[in-house]
Amino acid sequence: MSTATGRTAGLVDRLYATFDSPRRQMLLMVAIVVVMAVLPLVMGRYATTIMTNALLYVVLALGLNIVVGYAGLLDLGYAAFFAVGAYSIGILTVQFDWNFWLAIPPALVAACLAGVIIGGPTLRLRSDYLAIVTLGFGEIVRFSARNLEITGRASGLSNIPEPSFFGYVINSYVDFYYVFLLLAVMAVIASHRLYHSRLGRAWLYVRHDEDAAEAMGINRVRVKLAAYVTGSVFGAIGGIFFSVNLGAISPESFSFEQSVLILMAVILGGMGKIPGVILGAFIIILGPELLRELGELRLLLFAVVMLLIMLLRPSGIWPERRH
Amino acid sequence: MLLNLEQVTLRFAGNTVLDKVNFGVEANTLASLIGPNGAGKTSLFNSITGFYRPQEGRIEFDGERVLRRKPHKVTQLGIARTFQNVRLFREMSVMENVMAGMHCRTRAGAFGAVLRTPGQRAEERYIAEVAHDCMRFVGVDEYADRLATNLAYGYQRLVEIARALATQPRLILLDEPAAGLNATEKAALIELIRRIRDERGIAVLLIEHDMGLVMQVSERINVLDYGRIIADGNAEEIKNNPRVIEAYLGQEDEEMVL
Amino acid sequence: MPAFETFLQAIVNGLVLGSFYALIALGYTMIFGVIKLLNFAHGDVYMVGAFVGFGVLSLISGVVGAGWFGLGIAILVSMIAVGCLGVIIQRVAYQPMLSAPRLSILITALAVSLVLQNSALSLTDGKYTAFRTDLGFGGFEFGRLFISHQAVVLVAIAGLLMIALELFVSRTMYGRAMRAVSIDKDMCRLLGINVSRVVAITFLIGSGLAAAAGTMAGAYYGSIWYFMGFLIGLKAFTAAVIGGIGSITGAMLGGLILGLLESFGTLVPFIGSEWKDVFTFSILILVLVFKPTGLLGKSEVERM
Amino acid sequence: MKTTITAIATTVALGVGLGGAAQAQDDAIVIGVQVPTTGSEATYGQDMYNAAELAAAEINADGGLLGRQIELINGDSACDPQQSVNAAGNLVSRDVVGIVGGYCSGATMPTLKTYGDEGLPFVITASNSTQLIPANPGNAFMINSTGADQSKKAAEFFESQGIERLAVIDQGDSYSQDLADLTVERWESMGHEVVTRETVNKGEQDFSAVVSNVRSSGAEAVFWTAYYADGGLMIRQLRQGGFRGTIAVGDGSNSPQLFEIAGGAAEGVFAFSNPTAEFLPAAADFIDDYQAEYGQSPGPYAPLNYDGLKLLAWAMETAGTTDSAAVVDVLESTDGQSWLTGPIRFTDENTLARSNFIILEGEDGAWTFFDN
Repeated sequence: MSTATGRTAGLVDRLYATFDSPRRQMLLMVAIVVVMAVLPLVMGRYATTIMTNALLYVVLALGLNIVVGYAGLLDLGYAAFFAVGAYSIGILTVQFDWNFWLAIPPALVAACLAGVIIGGPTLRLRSDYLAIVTLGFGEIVRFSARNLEITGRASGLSNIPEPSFFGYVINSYVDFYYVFLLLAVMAVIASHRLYHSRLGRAWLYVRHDEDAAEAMGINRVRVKLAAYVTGSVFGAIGGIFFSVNLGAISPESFSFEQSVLILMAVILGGMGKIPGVILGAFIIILGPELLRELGELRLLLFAVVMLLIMLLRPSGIWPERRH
Repeated sequence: MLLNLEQVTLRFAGNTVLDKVNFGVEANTLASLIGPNGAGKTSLFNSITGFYRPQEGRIEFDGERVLRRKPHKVTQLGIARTFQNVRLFREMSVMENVMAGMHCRTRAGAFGAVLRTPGQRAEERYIAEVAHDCMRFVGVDEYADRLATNLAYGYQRLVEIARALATQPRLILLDEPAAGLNATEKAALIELIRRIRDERGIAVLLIEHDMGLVMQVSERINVLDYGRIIADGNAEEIKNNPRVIEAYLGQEDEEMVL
Repeated sequence: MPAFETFLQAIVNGLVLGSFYALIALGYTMIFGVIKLLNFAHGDVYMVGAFVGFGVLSLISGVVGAGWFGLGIAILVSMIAVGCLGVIIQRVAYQPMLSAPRLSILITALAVSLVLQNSALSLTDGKYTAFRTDLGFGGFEFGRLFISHQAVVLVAIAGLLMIALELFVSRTMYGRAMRAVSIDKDMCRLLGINVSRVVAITFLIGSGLAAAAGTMAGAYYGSIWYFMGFLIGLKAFTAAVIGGIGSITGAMLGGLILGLLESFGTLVPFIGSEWKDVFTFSILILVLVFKPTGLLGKSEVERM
Repeated sequence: MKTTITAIATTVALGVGLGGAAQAQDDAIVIGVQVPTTGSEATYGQDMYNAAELAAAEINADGGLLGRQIELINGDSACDPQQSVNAAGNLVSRDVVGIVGGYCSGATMPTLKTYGDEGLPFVITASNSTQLIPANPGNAFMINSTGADQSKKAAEFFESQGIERLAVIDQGDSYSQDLADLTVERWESMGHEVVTRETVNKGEQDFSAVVSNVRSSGAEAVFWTAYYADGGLMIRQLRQGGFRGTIAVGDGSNSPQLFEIAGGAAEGVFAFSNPTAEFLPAAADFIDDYQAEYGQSPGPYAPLNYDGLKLLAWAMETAGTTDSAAVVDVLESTDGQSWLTGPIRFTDENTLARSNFIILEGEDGAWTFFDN
């Protein structure tokens, strides 16, 4: 081994040692959140908008991570849940003049229902079939949004009213930055808590060895369904706030490419690891902005990196936990 | 009878693997199932635990129908098992492995986990408590935080037993628990099997090739050959049963010492 | 148009579409047979086939013209070149992953698909490329029923390819080995079958058939672009599932059935053409849920 | 001072480049150009950007605007709503005083809010979906005729051809669906029959089902309201499938590439078009300049974007300031100012007060002028 790699490994180890205790990790997290909270005061509108987008992706990627990273199910239609959340809000607030906050519970219920309807029958099947069924489901949702009157057809829905919070209207880009920062923090906490819970462990058991998990009395279909539905709720929450942030939604925001980008965020950083997934989300959003000249090449670059990661370092770029 | 099988017949693609098997295990006993390789012992385990679906017959556990129940339902009824080729969750800690057993005895879901409700926290404490108790019982508690895959083979087998115990069963099925163990470990295993019954009141049914171990611990032995039960009795009776001797003599390369 | 002619026209349309589905579905099913992998990149292999066929035809059209003869050569060259690409993909991306968890190999397949797709995107700037031929717009006309010459020839070529494949699988050593490998790989190793070579040949043939379909589709429809493999790949997979994944005859049958279903589906009142794809994917989901083995597939023996 | 701190902080926070702003010349007037320079519509977007650049160069060479030089910033919308919002955020944060552009209506839609919040004047040069009208906070001005104008042109044309039974096909996107809906409505109100209304999905190659529906419906003419790429496929398959009636396409299909894809099948096809440079008497010099500068001919929307920039500059010059409110006021009172595409006047809804559509016909692999 060359000294250079030796030194890097040493550095990584030391980094690890520094942030190994839960307490220090907590401190680090708090520090990051504080820095993030101050950022909009010094960033311009553009940078803030991009960061808001990155935070949205953190929420979405953490949700998909529950399905892919924790439960080991490949979901290629995750944007569908993102769409269900966004369209539920759009339909209820624009077509039926509901209050935004009142529309949230039905939106979440719709996402859960969609998760159960699509996941229920297919989670019994081989995992490859699940991947393709979710892909098909994603397309069904997009086509339906494009063809139904209630979803505004291809033009989508516009003039989605800005929500007000106890009289304060959330409408500036800075407001939305904080909304998404809050959502991202909540998503991190929820992911962390789920991971260290009975259900979270059950996901890992089923992912590692379905038969052994079943012999332990774990209902594998039910546990997978729980992962699928939990993931769909994260997606829907992302969609709910996405819709009010943009004020307009259209079917093209929920394409296969969207699902793929979210999946890439999960894989690039490292499936199953919260910091890795966050890192992945930032890479996916900030990367193309930093390397504007890449233009069309950005997806190709991500795809190549994704392939290399799968072949060389399947655990992602965030270092592996060691024991 | 705690576990009762009647006329159980299992076929795979035209081959009869189990042929009208009648078989039972009394509550609170130590029983063994032996037989030459390929006699259908593991198939019988898989049929009891719901992994295979016999075409005919009845399987009852404590008066409840077992046949055609899914594996996790069978475990919930109170039948736990280990696997012939240790199947731990290799990349998870010993503690987490044993906690798996508690899954079917607890109920907190996503809501509880995200909100950390008092009920959920109490349940997590309870799971940890039982897991520690089971690890202590088999003697692996000092490795609680190690990854399962980093443990010596003998300890992995013990972890698997602890995991099965954590499901709080009334019957535990051990599939060749002594395979790959050295003499000291085997002695400890015999001790452990007895303690499972004596201290926990759990009936044990084991499949084993090590006849010494079988004869030492079993109160009742069933012999399976070509998918049929050919003998049933205590150690002494089995040793002298001519059909058993014939079955084993017909078998080359048999490690059994009568 | 009288109802009867509409009906016949739907059959003709369904056959053309079904031939393309069937050729692509064959690759899915064969590859799934030998390495139990859902090759997400297969639709994109079809797309690459179209571009290679286009490139070859552009090169040679000056000499032999862009008629049927030139197209025939383009199809052949594309089949060979893209067949080799399939083998390379298998060797580079899938071979190292065979013992990895299922999820990893599925994601790898997806990554391969995205690499192919986005390479084509970068090379063409995302634009449609016109695929020009001199095949003409002639056809047979019976009242209002219209069957173009191109459609007849393409269905015939697809039929010939499928017959050739059927003969290969049933009559040759490698064909039989392929079937054996899909049943029990370990047993084949014990029997001295070179499994690795059989897998390579399967990718060669599967990808070659997709390339033939791609080139033919390019010539028939007149334009090609980087995303052309996505929808048709998904639909061909549906065809493979309908026929029973793993079954070669099933894939052919499934392709034709799906082609006809789609073509008749739009005749159903109240289901406009905009719902066609929703209809197809619903079929996919229904078949997977209620009859995952499809028409001719065998159920897997549940093993510990 | 504060700017420096902000710049440093931004750079530190996001890494070099994301802050991105190559510091503008101190006294330059910065105008944003929001067009898709990547993605499926990149060709048109680049043409539009070039045209704006040409217009700015002319103004700068003429002594500039309000005595200052114009500097353009590219806000790539990529024809994608999410990306265009990011791009709009970028333009706003780089202190543009106005925006010219807007190609894909779907991508333009959410940016109306971004610019509306800041009250910035936004001259929409190509996007022409009627859906944009109610979403306009008042600061945006559409200098392209809307789908309503085009559908009127289309319906009058079909009627003049003696057609009774019409088939309308769109591609399920905002622009083509809007145009198709408007046309169907108008055609039926004129007492004619829409015999079939079809939608194809982007990315699909096989339109045989649509073709046989069209044939079995007995349609005498087909109106394709979407873009050229799939339009070429559709025309080809309609002819291949034995359809011999009239075919007309909307302005999204007005591209030379339609002929490449459709081949001979595009002969005799009609297109409704915005004023493209070659058919604009006033644009002769523009074509030459464009050709000299970029080595190719300007695309269909280039003149509109050229006019958009000229219009914005004129409004600022007239207002004597770049102050948003003042400029918007001047724009509202635009009265027949004319550059390449004809006199500009706005309705109460800030849309162009006249129809600028012309009719083209495919002949020998190119578009030729057919009628006004």
